[in-house]
Amino acid sequence: MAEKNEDFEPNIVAFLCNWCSYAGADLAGTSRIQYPSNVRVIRVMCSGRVNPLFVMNALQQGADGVLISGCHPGDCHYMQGNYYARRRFNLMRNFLEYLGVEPARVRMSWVSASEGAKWKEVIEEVTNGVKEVGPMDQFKRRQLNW
Amino acid sequence: MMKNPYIPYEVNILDAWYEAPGERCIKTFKVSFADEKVWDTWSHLPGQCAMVGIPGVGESMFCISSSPTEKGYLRFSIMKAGKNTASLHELEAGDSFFIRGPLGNNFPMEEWKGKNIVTIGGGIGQAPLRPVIQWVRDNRGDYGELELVYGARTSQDHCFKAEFEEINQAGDCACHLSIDVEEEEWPHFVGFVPSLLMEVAPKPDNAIAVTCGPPVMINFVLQNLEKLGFAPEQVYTTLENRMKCGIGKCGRCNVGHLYVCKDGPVFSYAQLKEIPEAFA
Amino acid sequence: MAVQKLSKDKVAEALGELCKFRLIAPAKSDDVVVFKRIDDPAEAYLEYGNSTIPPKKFAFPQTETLFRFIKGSPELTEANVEEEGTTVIFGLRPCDARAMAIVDKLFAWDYDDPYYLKRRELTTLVGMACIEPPSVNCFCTSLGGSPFGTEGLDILLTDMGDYYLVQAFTDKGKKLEKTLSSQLEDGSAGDEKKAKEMALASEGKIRRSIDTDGVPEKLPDLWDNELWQKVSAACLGCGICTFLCPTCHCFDIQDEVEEGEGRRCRMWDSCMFSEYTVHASGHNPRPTRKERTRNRVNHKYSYYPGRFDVIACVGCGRCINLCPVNIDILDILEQVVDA
Amino acid sequence: MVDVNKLRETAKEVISREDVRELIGYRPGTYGFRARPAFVMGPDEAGELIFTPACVNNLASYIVLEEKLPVKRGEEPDLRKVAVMVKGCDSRALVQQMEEKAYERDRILVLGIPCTGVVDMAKVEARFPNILELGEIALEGDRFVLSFNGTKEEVAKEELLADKCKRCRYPTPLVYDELLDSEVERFADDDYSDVEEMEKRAAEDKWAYWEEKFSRCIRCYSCRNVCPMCYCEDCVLDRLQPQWMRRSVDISENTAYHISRAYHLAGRCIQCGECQRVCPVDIPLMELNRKFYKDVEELYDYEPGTNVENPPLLSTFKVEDREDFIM
Repeated sequence: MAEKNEDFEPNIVAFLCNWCSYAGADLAGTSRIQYPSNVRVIRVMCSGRVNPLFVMNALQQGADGVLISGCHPGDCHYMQGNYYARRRFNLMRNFLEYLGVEPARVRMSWVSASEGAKWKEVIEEVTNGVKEVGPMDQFKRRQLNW
Repeated sequence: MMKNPYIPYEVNILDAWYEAPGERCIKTFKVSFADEKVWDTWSHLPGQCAMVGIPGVGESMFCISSSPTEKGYLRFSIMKAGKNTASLHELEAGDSFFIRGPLGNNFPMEEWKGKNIVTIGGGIGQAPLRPVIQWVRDNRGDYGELELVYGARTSQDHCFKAEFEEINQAGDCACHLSIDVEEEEWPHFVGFVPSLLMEVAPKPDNAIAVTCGPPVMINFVLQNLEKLGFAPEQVYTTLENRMKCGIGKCGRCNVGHLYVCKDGPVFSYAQLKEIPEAFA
Repeated sequence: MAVQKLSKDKVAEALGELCKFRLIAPAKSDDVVVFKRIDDPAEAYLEYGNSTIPPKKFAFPQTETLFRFIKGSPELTEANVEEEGTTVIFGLRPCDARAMAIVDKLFAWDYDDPYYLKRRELTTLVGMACIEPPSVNCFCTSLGGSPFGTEGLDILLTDMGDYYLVQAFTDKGKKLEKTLSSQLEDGSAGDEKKAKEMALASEGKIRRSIDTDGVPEKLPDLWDNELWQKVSAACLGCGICTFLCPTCHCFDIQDEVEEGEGRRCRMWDSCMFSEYTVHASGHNPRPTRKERTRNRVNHKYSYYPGRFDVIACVGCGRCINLCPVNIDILDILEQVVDA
Repeated sequence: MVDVNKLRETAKEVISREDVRELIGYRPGTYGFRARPAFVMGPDEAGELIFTPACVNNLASYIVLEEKLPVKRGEEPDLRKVAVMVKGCDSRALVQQMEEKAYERDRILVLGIPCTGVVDMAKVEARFPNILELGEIALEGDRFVLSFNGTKEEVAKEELLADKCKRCRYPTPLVYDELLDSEVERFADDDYSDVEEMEKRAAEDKWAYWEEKFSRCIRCYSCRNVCPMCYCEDCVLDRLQPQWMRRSVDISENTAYHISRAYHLAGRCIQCGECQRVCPVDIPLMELNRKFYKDVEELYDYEPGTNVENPPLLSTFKVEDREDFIM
């Protein structure tokens, strides 16, 4: 495990659904709510669009944590996408934990278009959680033999 | 030759244009080495190939579609098919890419001296035949009659259109063109290339036939050449296969015991007849 | 120079001495024996049958960089194999050394492969004779090898009980002997005589065999034979037989870019994989496992000898031992002989 | 124990049927105790079929492995059935394949083998090394009897039994057209103690464990190819665009490969253990699959390959699914 570093600023990749969470994050921005700048947002049409490969690939490419965020249950623009995502990432999280990848690195949240304040809370929690466990170094693509 | 055969040379694109439109469009690149000194050691012959690519994307094998008699540049005509070719198609004059070569064998132009030559091409298959035609025209005295048979699906899909016109006007070569389906104002043959070949009916005496095109076309062309009396030793074609190293090491491009990259791409029909895998 | 011997008490010391080079020796993790870089003599596991993965990867790594580049810049930086330094592969079996000698021919054919050849130049091979055939499926003697074979080796060690007999055959081997001069002692002529007897005895214990006479010439005639459908029916299309083969050398070349820095690298590939021959158009000249199996056998037993005068198989038996569905190269060859 | 004569007679009758193209079973291997898959195309070939505890292969893989080549012009597609011999665990692969609509039930003819357990061939060969002549393994009561070179050896069943059999819940096939022996009652159960033990370890220990295992991987893809549930025509591993996993072999790509492989089997793995059996470098792949297996059972009360009517786990959901992990 990496040494804890007080100055460590993690890279967090967030996959946000277009209809709720992205709008929620947008609202946080337009409302001038201050939240940690560690997060890099990738907008997807639905949390159900997020393939577990995306998460794995993000961790390989240098993300220290990944957040998947969608609409609250029942609010999915496509009726059911977030329910599928929920099953998928419950398993994914448990499995990564089983391999020794801390669960703090893969998080999921429901953030609606009106929850700018919740977005801030989520990001703070994710960022602090990842800071706690330090840089992701298990299977980041290393440049050892390059 | 290259010191390390895996390290490519950078080439600058002098000019680039589309030969044919569509999903599988064909683009021709006229290039010259970024390092002028490479020209001092570079020599290729009609039929030879090069690995063409962009570091970070990959590389694929293409024939050099210019004759060595055309000085100061190389030409590549590339059809968009996969990841690498799609990236190459994004390049324009002033950009650069990388090539490794020349690789493979060549048409035995020396041996063919004094003979009549007929080239039979289809679609992008004209690319390896173009240097043969160019070579013969530039060494006109060394060869007999030159006849050119070429077809593509539509007149739009014809590669090297302008050059055919120029050849026709120059009159040093008979140029027979075809398209697969009837079009308005098409003055030439309508039908498939093998049928056009029978129409043209070149004489086998003291002649060499060179063909390249889609596998189905090649199959029928070979049959028809036999009907016209061409012996397998008089017929040449070029093969293609998936390639990676281009120098006979990586193993994947073999047809039977022959490596297409090293022993080919040019083969006589006599050689290929012995190898069932050649037509797989 | 008289023949030398290495007392077993001094093996650790000798290995310690060799650690100043890049020392590769068999090591065990779980029940799997593989060759790996050794920094501590205690890691070496010399009482082994044969390694699961052949040591070919130290001349021909599974993944290796050909050159590096910065995306968008025309500068290409050739990978420097020299940096890997002098390498000693210690304790490899004679079949695996012979396999390297066979693969050398391909990499030095026509175009020199600078990476492979440089690595081979830097590598000294210290073999370990097989007192007992390591596997029931060994058949090296059918292909011109021997449990005590020296082809490709610089030094051969023979376990004589309390000590190893050390025989050096090449300049590289003799040079290495000098490095170990404080660990080696003079052996006797009797040792060599005894080793010869042991070699005969070990050869006698090889239980599987095939007469390969005429096979290279016969294979092309069997192109359309129904045997290919039969022997490939059970094939899963995995890469075990090729990746674990000491003479298989096919590779893929791919570009990788990470944060703007890139490399072109090559990695082992297998002719048994379906995408191995797929054209960009989607056409696959070897569409099923039948064509792929046929190509594998032909490549080893017909194409390779046709070009390099030697069959690209050394009879190590790995492909037989580890094939998940018991496809047995000797079974195939018997069908070829009988066809 | 399956009576070999009955097995061969049934096979002979089945392959003689007009609507059966081939029959996939087992035959003796080429050396020692090995058995291998047999592809019987006609009644005269049925005589070599066997079933013994050495018949470890899961033949359900072959149903989905066959390449689908375009039918040649002028030819009709061959729609005859494929008959396949399956043990209890193997039958679950068929169930799962059909649950996923890989093919219709009437495309296959299932010869079910009630199974009392197969051997772990690695354990057999470690115990009896260097056997070249064909040997036989039979189960008599709680002992395996191994006959070879004119001698017989008995070994306690427990010692040579494959690990998967020690946890087997379905010894009798769950789907069959003909059953080749009387049903076998469940003789084992799964308590997931191995998975739980791993779960309890510290994150660092877990990763150290897996890093060592994954770093051995040579990416021969045998675990993928042998798997009866890995039958995508266009595998994500073979794709160059987008290329999710690179072909270079290092700890990052190897881990990515093993995550993807195991995840693709979440709610699909039927515990036949073939992946782990074939791994040439002994990576304990079942430990990965079993984590999913356990979670899927605990979280969603779902057991793959047990009911053709079940919708595949990840293409369905319940509104009340657990979400205590969601912020």
